[in-house]
Order: sequence, then C-alpha cells, then structure tokens
Amino acid sequence: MAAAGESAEQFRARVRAWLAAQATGLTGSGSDDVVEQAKRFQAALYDAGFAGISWPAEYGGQGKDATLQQVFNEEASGYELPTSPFMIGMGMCGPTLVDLGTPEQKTRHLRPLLRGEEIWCQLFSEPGAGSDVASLQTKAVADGDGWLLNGQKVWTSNAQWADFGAVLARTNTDVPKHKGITMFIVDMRAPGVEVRPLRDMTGKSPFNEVYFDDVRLPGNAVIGAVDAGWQAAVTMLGHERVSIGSSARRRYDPLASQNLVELAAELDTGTEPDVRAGLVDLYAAERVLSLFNTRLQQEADAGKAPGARGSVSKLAGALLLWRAVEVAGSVAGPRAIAWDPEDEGDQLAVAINGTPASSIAGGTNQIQRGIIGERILGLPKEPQVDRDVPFRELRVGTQTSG
Amino acid sequence: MAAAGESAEQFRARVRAWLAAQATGLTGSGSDDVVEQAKRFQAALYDAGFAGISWPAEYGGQGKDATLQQVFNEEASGYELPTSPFMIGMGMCGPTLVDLGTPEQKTRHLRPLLRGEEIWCQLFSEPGAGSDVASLQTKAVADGDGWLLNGQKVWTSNAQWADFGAVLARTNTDVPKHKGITMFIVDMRAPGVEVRPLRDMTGKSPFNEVYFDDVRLPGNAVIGAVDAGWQAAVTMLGHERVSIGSSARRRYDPLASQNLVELAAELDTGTEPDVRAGLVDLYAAERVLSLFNTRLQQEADAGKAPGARGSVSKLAGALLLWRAVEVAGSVAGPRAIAWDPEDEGDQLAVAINGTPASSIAGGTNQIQRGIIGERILGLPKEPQVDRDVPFRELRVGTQTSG
Amino acid sequence: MRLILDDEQQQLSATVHKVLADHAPATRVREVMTSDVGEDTDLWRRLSSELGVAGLVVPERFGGSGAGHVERCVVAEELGAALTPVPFFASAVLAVDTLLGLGDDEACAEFLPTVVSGESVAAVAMATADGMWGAKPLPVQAESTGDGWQLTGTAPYVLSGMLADVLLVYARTPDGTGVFAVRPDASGMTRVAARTLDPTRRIARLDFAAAPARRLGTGDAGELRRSVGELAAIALAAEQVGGMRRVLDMTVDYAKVRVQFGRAIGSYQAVKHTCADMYSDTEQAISALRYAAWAADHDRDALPGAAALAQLYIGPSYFRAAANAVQLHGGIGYTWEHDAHLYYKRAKSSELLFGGARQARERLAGLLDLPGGS
Amino acid sequence: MRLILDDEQQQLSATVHKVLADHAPATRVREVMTSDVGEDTDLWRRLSSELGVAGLVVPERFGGSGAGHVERCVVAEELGAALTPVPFFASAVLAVDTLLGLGDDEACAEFLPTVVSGESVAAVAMATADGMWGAKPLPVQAESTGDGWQLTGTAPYVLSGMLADVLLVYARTPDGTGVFAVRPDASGMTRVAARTLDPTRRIARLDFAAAPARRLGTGDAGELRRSVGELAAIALAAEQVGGMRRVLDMTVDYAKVRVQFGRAIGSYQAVKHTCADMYSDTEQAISALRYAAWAADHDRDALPGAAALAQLYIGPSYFRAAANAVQLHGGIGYTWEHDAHLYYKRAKSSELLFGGARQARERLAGLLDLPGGS
Repeated sequence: MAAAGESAEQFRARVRAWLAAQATGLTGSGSDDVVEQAKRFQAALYDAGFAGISWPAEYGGQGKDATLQQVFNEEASGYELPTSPFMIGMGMCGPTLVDLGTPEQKTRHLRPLLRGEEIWCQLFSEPGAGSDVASLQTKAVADGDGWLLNGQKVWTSNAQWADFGAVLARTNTDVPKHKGITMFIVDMRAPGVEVRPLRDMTGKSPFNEVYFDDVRLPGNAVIGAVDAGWQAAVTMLGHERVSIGSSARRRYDPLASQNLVELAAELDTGTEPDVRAGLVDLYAAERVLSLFNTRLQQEADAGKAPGARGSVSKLAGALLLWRAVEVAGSVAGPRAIAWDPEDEGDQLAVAINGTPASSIAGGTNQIQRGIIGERILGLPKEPQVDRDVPFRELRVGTQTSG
Repeated sequence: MAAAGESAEQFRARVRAWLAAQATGLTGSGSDDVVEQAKRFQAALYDAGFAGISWPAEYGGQGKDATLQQVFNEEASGYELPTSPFMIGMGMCGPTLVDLGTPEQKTRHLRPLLRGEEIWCQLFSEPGAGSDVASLQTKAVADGDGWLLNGQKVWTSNAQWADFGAVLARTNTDVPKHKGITMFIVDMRAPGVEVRPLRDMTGKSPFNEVYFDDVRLPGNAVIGAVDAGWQAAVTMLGHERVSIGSSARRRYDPLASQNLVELAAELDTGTEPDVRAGLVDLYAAERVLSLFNTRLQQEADAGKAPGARGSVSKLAGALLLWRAVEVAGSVAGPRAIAWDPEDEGDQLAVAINGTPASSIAGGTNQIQRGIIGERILGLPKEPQVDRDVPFRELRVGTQTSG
Repeated sequence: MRLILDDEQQQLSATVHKVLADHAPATRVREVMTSDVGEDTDLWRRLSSELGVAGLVVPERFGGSGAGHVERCVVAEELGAALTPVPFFASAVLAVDTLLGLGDDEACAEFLPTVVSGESVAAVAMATADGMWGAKPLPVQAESTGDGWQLTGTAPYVLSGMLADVLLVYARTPDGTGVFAVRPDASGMTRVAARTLDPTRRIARLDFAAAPARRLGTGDAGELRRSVGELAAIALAAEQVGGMRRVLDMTVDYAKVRVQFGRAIGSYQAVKHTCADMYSDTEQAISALRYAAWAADHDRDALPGAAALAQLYIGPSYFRAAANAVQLHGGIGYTWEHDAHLYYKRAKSSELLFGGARQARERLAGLLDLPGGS
Repeated sequence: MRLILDDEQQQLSATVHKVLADHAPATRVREVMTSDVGEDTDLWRRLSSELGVAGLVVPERFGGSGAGHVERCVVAEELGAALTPVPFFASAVLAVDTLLGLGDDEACAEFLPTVVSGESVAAVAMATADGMWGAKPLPVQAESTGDGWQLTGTAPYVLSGMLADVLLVYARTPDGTGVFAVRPDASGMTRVAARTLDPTRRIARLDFAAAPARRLGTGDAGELRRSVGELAAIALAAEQVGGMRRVLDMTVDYAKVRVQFGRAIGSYQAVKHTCADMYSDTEQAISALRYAAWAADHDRDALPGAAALAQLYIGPSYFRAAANAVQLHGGIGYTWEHDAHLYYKRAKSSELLFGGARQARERLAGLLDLPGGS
C-alpha cells in the first residue's frame, strides 16, 4: 500500500524492508514454474504498491515520481527477482499503452499487467527486418470491421507464455515503407498464432519464432492510428532503450566487476598485473555508466526528457560487457573454458557466450550510434535509397519484398 | 657499381659496407643545406648502384628484382639518411612515370631524378578536395598547343625546393568528376607558380600551399592521356601507399618500440606493469606489421601483385603509432609533456604531436578501410550521389564547385 | 548525490563562457601562448576581481564566496573549453586548497585575499622527481635554521611557477611533510621555465640551494598533499570535460558543412559513429565529473574514489576525443592555424599530469581491495 | 625467412580443404560435437591414413613424411577453419612433439607409427593446476617403485584425454621433469570429462592415485616441455588463422547479400570498415603464423620469440574477428543454428589455452630484456 506524502528516503526504507522480507532467496531462472512464480511475485509487488510506480493511478499505477522507480531499481539490484516474464510488458508495452492507448485499451490491459495476470510480448523483428524494422513484411489486411494478420516474427522473447503481444504489420504497400505500418494488440491465444522456440548461441531458448496464419484482429486492436505504426514503434523502442540501458548491472551477473573481483580472489589471480588493471578499469567503466544513468534520471526528474540519450546507456552497456569478457578471461584463464562437471564454470561460460546479444538485441551498436549521431548531434542522414520507394518495389533482407 | 650475377646476400653485404662507410653520422633533418646534402647523397647512391634498384636500366635504374630494394631498405633502416627531399620523386612520381610516361618523358626525367639532380613534388590535394581528391577544382584550359593552369593546391611536401611536380587539373567540367581530370608535369620554376609554406600542428612546415596563376604547360606535359588523369592518380596513389606502408619504422623514430624500451630503462619505469605490457604489445604489433610487409614483398616477387594491400600496411602503420603514443605516455609520464630546456624532450613531444599525420596524409584511415573493403573484399560501394553529376553542378569542400 | 547543475550554477557557467568568448577567443589564446610570459595576467585579474573565479571555495572571511567545488568545476570547465592561459590551476586550485587545508588562519589571512582578488598569483611545488604526486619522497628537503627554514633540492612540474608571486613548496622535514612559502626573489632559488608539449600551460622547475623559506601550518602535511592532489584531479577533470565538449562541438559542426564525395561528411557512418562515440564518452565523463565535484563538497569519504575514478576515466577519453577531432577535420585539422591541435596537446598534457592513469588505477585498486601492487 | 607457401604446400592445403568440405561439413561437426565421444574418430583415421596429417613432422622411419612444421600448420589451418573435431592437437601435435623430443628411439618406434596412422590416439598432460603451461610446479608427482614408476596427482586440461589410447604425462620426479606413458586402463587412473565453453574441443581431467606408469626417455624433460609448448602455440596459431579466414569470408559473403534500408549491409561503412579491420588483422596474423612455422623448421633460436609473438597477436585477433562475425550477422548470427557461435567459442577457448596472452607477454618481455616480471 502506497503511503501518502512519503519522502524518497522513507520510500527507500520501505522498499528495502519489503525486499528483504519477500525477495530473499528468490531466483529468476531455472525453475519450471517460472511463470507462476513471476505472476505471484508481480501480484505481491502490486499489493505492496511497487508495481508501475510512475504509471497513472487511474489505471492501477502508483502515480509517483520516476525517481522513486529508480530508487526501487537500485534496491532491487541486489536481488535476483523472478520478473523476467514481465519485463517486456512493464518496460515497453505498458508504457506505450500509457502514451498511445485508448482509454478502453488502458482500462482493459494496464491493471491486469500490473497485477501479474497477463504477460506481454513485442512482435517487431522479422527474418528480413532486423536493424531495418520498417521493412517488415507481416501483413494485416482489412476484413470487415477488423483485420486478418499473416506473416512471421522472430526473436520474440516471452512469446511462449504471453497472453498479448504488440505486433507491427504492414497495412499499405503502395506507400514508402515507414508510412504503411500499423501497430496492433494481438491475442497470443487466438487461433492461427503459432509459437516455436528458437535456440540462441548459449544453447538456451530465450526467444521464439511466431507465425501468424489468418489471425483475426478486432478493429479496436489498433494502437495509435492505422498506418501510423512507425511512430508507435519509435515510442516503444524509446522505452526499450531506457529499459535496457538503465537496468543496473545485477549482483548475480558473473561478468559484473564485483563478481570478477571475488573470482580473482578465489582463484588467486588478483595479483597479476593484467588482472588488477583489467578489474579496476572495468569497475571504473561500470561506475561511470551507472553515474550517467543516474544523471539522466535526475535530468528527467528536473523536466529534461532523456530523448534519444537512452541510446548512450545501451551502447555503453554493451561495450562494457565486451570489456568484461576480456577481463574474465584474464581472471579465470583456462578455467573459463573448461571446468569439472561438479564446478560452477557454466555460469561464466554462458555469460561469455551470451555477450554478443547485448550488442545486437534491441538495436545493434551500429544502430545506436546512428541514433546518437542523427537525433542527438543532428548529423545528416545517409542517402536513403528506399525513402520514396513504394514498399512493394523494395528489396528487403535477402529476399524481395511484397 | 652494380655487380652482375650478385646474390641477395652478396648484395646485402655490399649495401651494408657501403652504408657503414658513407652514411654513418649523416642526419636527414635540421640542416640548412638539407637539399644540398640530399642531392649529394642521392648522387652517391646512384654512383654506387643503389638508386632505382628495380627501375629499368635503360633510364638509369638498376633493373633488378624488387626484393633487393627491400634488402636495401632493411639495411638502411638503421641510418638516418638525408633522403627526404627525394621521397616523393623516388616513391611516387618516378614509379608513375615508369608506368605511364612517354619514352621522351622517361628519358628526360628519370635519370636526373636518380642522380639527385631534380626534386619532385606531387600536387593533388586542394582545400576542397581532401579525401575526395577527384573533386579538385584546379583547372587546365587548352591554349594553343599547350595548356594554361590555374588554381590552388595544398599539403604539398617538398614544393619549396621542387624542380618538377605531378599536378592534377580539371580539363573538362561537363562530365562527372572522375572523367574530366588530366595529370601534367609542371615546371615548379615556371612563371605563375607561387609556393607558400604551411605550418603543421608540430609547428614545423613540412608542406606548402601552391598557387598557379596562368602557368603555361606544354602539350607534352600530359602524363598518360588527357581526361584520363584519374587513372594516373590511382596508379600514383598505389605507389604512395606501398611507399608509406613499407617504410620500415626507423631507428631514430622516438615512438619505435626499441627506443621506448631504452627510454624506459633510462627513466627507470620499465618495471611498471603497464609499461611492460605496453612495450611488449607495441613490439609485437610492430614486428607483425613488418612481417606482413615482408610477406607482401615476397608475394610480389613470386608474381602476385600487392594490389590494394598496401592499404593494409598504411592503415596498420597508422594505428600502430597511436598505440605507441599511449605507451610513450606510460613510459615517460609527465616527462613527455614538460622538460628542462637542456633536455631532449622535444623529440618525443614532436613525435606525439605529429602522430595524427599518419592517419590523415596519403589517404585517411577511413579511406584506406574503404579501399580494403571495396577493392580487396569486393563489398559494394555506398550510394554515390555525385557519380553521374557533371562536375560543374557539384558541391565540393565547403564551397560550390566549378 | 546530485549530478546536475542548479540554475545558479548554470548561470555561472554562462557568464564565464561569455566573458571568455568576448575577451579570450582563440586568437587571444594564441597571442598569449606565444608570448614570453605565456599567461594572460590582465584577464586573470579581471576574472578574479570581477567574477570571483579564484575564490569559489574560499570562505568569505578570506575574501572568497564560499560557493563550493561544483562551482569551481563549472569555471574550470569553461577555462578548459577555451584553453584560457591563466594561472587558475596554480592559484585558485593548488594554492587555495593548500592554504585552506593547513589550518593556519594567519597564513590564510595573509595570502588568500590577494590570491582571490587576482592581485597575486601563487604556485605550488608538490611533485616527486619522476613527476608523480604519489608516495615517493619529496625532492625538496627543508632544514631548520635558528630563526627559520632553508630549502634545498629541485622541484619539477610547478604549474605557473615562473609567474607566481609566492611559491608554496611541499618539502621533507625532520617531522614529516611541511609546506613552505618562498618569495620569488628569495636568495638561493632559481626558476627555470620548462619546455612543454602543450603551449597553453606553462610549467617551471624550481632549484633550491639553501633558500630561506617560511613554514606554514604545523604538523605533517602528508595527508594534506594527498587531498590537495585529489581536488586537483577533480579540477583537472573539469577542464578536460570542458575540452571534450568543445572538441565534440567543433567536430560535429564541421562534419555538417564539409562536403566530400557530394555529401556532408557527417552523413558517413565512419564520421557519424565516431562522433557518437565521442558524445557517449563525453556524457559519461560529465557524469563522473559531477559526481566527483559533488563528493568534494558533500562526501569527503567518497572523495578519494571519486577523484581517482574521474581521473582514470576522463584523461584517456579526452585525448581520444581530441585525436578524433583532428582526424575528422582531416588535413585542415593538422595545421597550426586550426585550433584542433591546441586541444590535442592540452588533452595529452592533462592526461599525464598528477600521476595519470597509473596512479589513479593504483588508488582504485586499493579501494576495491585488490591484492598486490607497489 | 620465407613467409609464403610453395606450390606443394598450397596443394596440401587445397587437398585437406576438399576432404573436410566433403566429409566434415558443419552439419557433421554439429553431429559429432553433440555426441558422447565428441570427436570424429572415423574421419581422424581417414585423415591420418590417407592424407598423413598426423605424421607431417615425423621422420619416415617412424611412419611419417618428415615434411615439416609449415606443412603441419597448413593442415591445422584447414582444421581450424572447419572446426573439425578430431584429436589432431593432442595426437599429431602435443604427443608427436613430445615423443620426438624425448630422444628415446624405442618409445618413438613403439608409439609413433600407430599415432601417425591414426590407429591410436595419444594425449598429453602438461598443464599446471591453474591451467598454465609455464614455470609453476607440475601437478603430478612420479615416484619410483622397484620395477617402475607410480603417478599421483591431478592433471587438468588434457585435450582429447577421454579418447586417447595412450596418455603421456609430464610429472615431477626426484631428478626433474619426466615424461610417463600411461594406458587408459591403468589401475589408479580416473578420467573425468570436463565441461567446456567450446563444444568442438574435448578436454579431460586425469586423476592419478599411485597409477603405474612407464618412464620415457632419460634426463630432465623440463626444456622439452617448454619447446613442446612453443610448437603447440604455433599449431594453435595456425588453427586460429584458419578460423579467422573463415569468419572473415562468411561475414563478407553475408554482407554482400543481406539488405537493410534498401541496400546491402556491406555498403555501409560501419560494416565495411569492420570487415576491413578484420582483413587487416587476418593478413597480419597470417604473416605472424608463417614466420613462426618457418622458425620451427629453420631457426630454432628464433622459435621462442616467434611462438610468443604469434600467440600474443593472434589469440585476441581471432576472438575479435569471431565476435565481429556474430555482430555483423546480427540476430541470425546469435542463433544456435548459425555457425558463427562455434567460431566465437573456439576463438575464446583458443585464446586462453597454453597460457594465453599473459604467458606470451612475459616471454616476449624476457626476450626484449625488460626488467621486472614474475
């Protein structure tokens, strides 16, 4: 229950006490009932007044200052919370509905999300549309007072247990690619939706391919306006970058400097000059990035919108991981690449093998640099060969479009 | 005098003995009579059979295998030879005349160059045409049986004492930029040629601005064909990259690893872990690049032309210098940035301050990467917005063209 | 912690910016840097007396405004951005911090008011012989005579040492480190102007041969020297951040207007992405700086770590940014006439001052509790 | 020195390339790597018996061809390019070099012919407990019994240790380092398959508890262990160079066909310039490799430096190339189905084998005559 007139420090104390009581010993992974656990935890967060801290109160949020969300995140970073099934909904889809949804959509979806009743996924990328999301080929064709959805999406996290998805589909192929896209809410349990797990390079399946075969969407499924889906996507991607960039390096990340310092002590490699220098430099880079994130938040609280600067967080965070991989190698040596079955080498190896994801997913480093260059620094765009071409005449991916 | 049927090892022995006798104690810089000294030395090289080792014998060269030039360079790398006024002529203009010159041009120019009688410079770059050399605005207009040259060149090394220059000028503005350029031999003593020294960021003036005001060029000054100057420029730039890339790190370069190792010993910083690691890594990078250059040479001798791979040498050499600057800082600490008037700190400081040149002059690192990507790897070009545009309609530099 | 500037601090920044733009543009900087003195003494008096830039951390009773380190860093940022050749660092940072830290009210009352007003310039000798500011023995030895002290030894790397009216010297004494005031005309002292890589910052060497000196404060000033070094690292970080912002702006502006191959070079990814990396580095550097400045004012326990963090992160970042600025300007950036080289040299020189990355790394290693080290 | 391949060597390269393309494409590699054994024993016998890849540095009298290290590196390059999971490294590099270096003709005659023909597989235990191959004490102790020797201790990081028919173990003896042959069914020996980051290279741990063993050769094998380590670093460098070439090719090919924003991604400088850097690194890596292989054949004095140079330069270069390959493939490169990850893992694992950059750096520091170090 949210206390009125509470100071930031009182709030922090309340968060700390609650987490100590409710979150100690929880884990966010490995469990078969990960979804059930996540739903229980999200419901408990809601009941305690920690769900949607800065979301509007009329739709179930707490209506508070965004700084308090930051306070919550700081306190939570010491725990391995079972929240991953809700990350897309809480970090991207929900905030986008807050911005662009109809009152009806907000009423229908926000509170169930906050209460942990419904899981969301985001359906943007396609095999032929990666960095170039707007070249997507999934189509929604008007059908009576609704739409028929056909196509294939990929890299869809949480699709295997999602109740709803925010999907981008092409609704007009006669106009240039950005102008004929619409964003819809899709019921992931609807007939014609098929979800297939997709294995990543660590051997895990954190994401899926999703196939739509004549999936029927009602008319009120449109988020924003018809053919204005690109603007909606930009809004959602903005939330995504902030969400990725500002998530604190977690205590249990084997590549976090603190954990590598401990590993060096355990393996007795901390006196090696390369290990010492590597750990210090990694710590410094981590700390400076976290200070940047705090500053961004303070500016936002002071009324200066972060704009595209979330891209700096995301880019710097991804680059930081590469540095961490190198340091991990010097800390652990061959022990990073082969270990006894009874040892815990897996965690470090999986982290090393999973590192490329941060530089690709949610917009590659190259895309982030382009965003920073163009939207923040105002540098001119490259010649856009596809700008004025009707989508149906475009080459996309390794195929022809249409 | 060239000995017939001499083996590479005999040749090496002969070079070594000659250099020991003739080159010990010479310096290539600082002297007022640098040109006179260079001319005397070049004449001595010629007399000893070491000038133009792989150039055709009929025009004064030695007509030998290019490996022997490499052997000579290796032996010479231990000396500070006073050859800089001849580097453009020997490394770029001469080889281009060998490739493209008329018999008359070769006869007139090659032997005097080899004998140290005439100094050359290269006149390509302009204020508005840097990386984009082909956007040059200097014009040559047909005038009787010759041409009238007008315009401004910049970054022209050796212009202050050059007898001749290879100049690119626009001879047709109605065609796209690459198609209306011609290369000429210009007499640098001709009326209308004005040379002004240009200071670089180290405070020295190793290059000049050159102004052409109605300079008259005879008809036989064309190198290659009229309006085919771009091809001639590509030929010359290819020689330039090889010339820059393959020049061994010199013994007297304060940023060479060997000298930094000695400096570390002198300053007693060689036990610092960052200094040790930096010096070893620098040495390794230097050595590997030098092995690459040797391999390139061996492939050339075996009949496989280096093609654009000189760009790898040039790029890697430039990147190496940046690494050396960092290592120099850790070796010397604040002693790199302030020193007693009686000390020799200048040399290191000038080398640090001069480092950016290697990544810019002779084609920036960015240009080299483009060459490698397109000409070696066959990656597609960027959209060329200026490809089919007549030159007179183009924007160049920070001005309009024409 | 607070990492953003309030309205008043932003106002200070804008004011200093305007004064420097009006009175110390690049043409003036070049004029001064090639002069014999090498520092703009008129401008320094004006900045001190009219804007109070030398007294921002000095209490009012000694003539300052008692504003704080965040404010001093705001000023340092602008001076670093404009490369203004004034004795700010020597007088308003090293000397002020030394005097305030001594706990010697008499010395403060004697020296600070004129230092704050700009009427006098103070310089500080605190580096070891190898140019570090760390633990090695100080190169100057103080010996007690009957009625005072005498200094003997050689003090290198004294910023604004030629210009200063008073020299504060950290020296070894029988009872630890002491701070001594020496007048420039003291017998037995010789000042030698160093040659420098960076033309916009003057450095001197001081030779002492039984030079009479006056001891300030009491007790061991070893800890003081350390904390003065930390505050100096933070002020330096502010200068560096100012320089980073300026070279980024210069480069972005140029990339928008310079055309090659028919389009602005800023439209090429090789240029655009490098600018993006410069921006990312700069934004992070600003954050590290604000934190360190905040710690200097509000959290002295966090100060050593915050200072080392700023120094370790910002030094190399500034040099990288300045080198990229030269690179992205191409040939014109390599000329003497263009200002890019002045930032390049300042960045390299700043990176190696105050012990550089090596010392900062060692300090952070200690705070991270890593074993080993020298 | 000779840094280019002659016609015969190029022919060997082409032959091995074709056999691997025909018989060990990526689909087969994946099949083998997920099997229990994890190595393609059929293919290994074929490569050994038909192409003689295991006997390239073995004299004819022991069944080899006596070709040389350049040739062995040519083969290693192709195996590294195809990620072929065969016991080449254990059997044809570490074991062959150990046996040849012992100066024990009897042992050579006994073991080499079947190792060369592929009928048997030999593995070598030579790492210290922390996985280094350097100066620390060996983790296995040999004790003389009346009629032979017994081994006690734990040997980590034994490549192909589970598959091997004979295990060669470097162990401490009262008279220095000794090499011992142990049969896989020896009493007192247990083999434990390690879990690995890289699925295409199997590694085991050997536990010895008074396991009977036979000593090979006489005298101290400490120097032998060092030179075997150097030759291993060179063979590993060859594998790495093969991998670099392959990921570069894969990436360039993909960059030519993948379209985003209406044009092939290889036309973007962010992609093109990264490929150019990969090419530059690869070409330099090839040069370092050729030199090291040449030194192994023709200049044993230069071998330590050449091996350390190759290891220091090529290890990080390969990982950078493999990471860039994943990056430039984008999402598809991050999937299990795409081969990019297999190179990424091989590159990381190779970078940390045989002491990695740290050990190579220390060795070069010694050769450069730098003071300090451990």
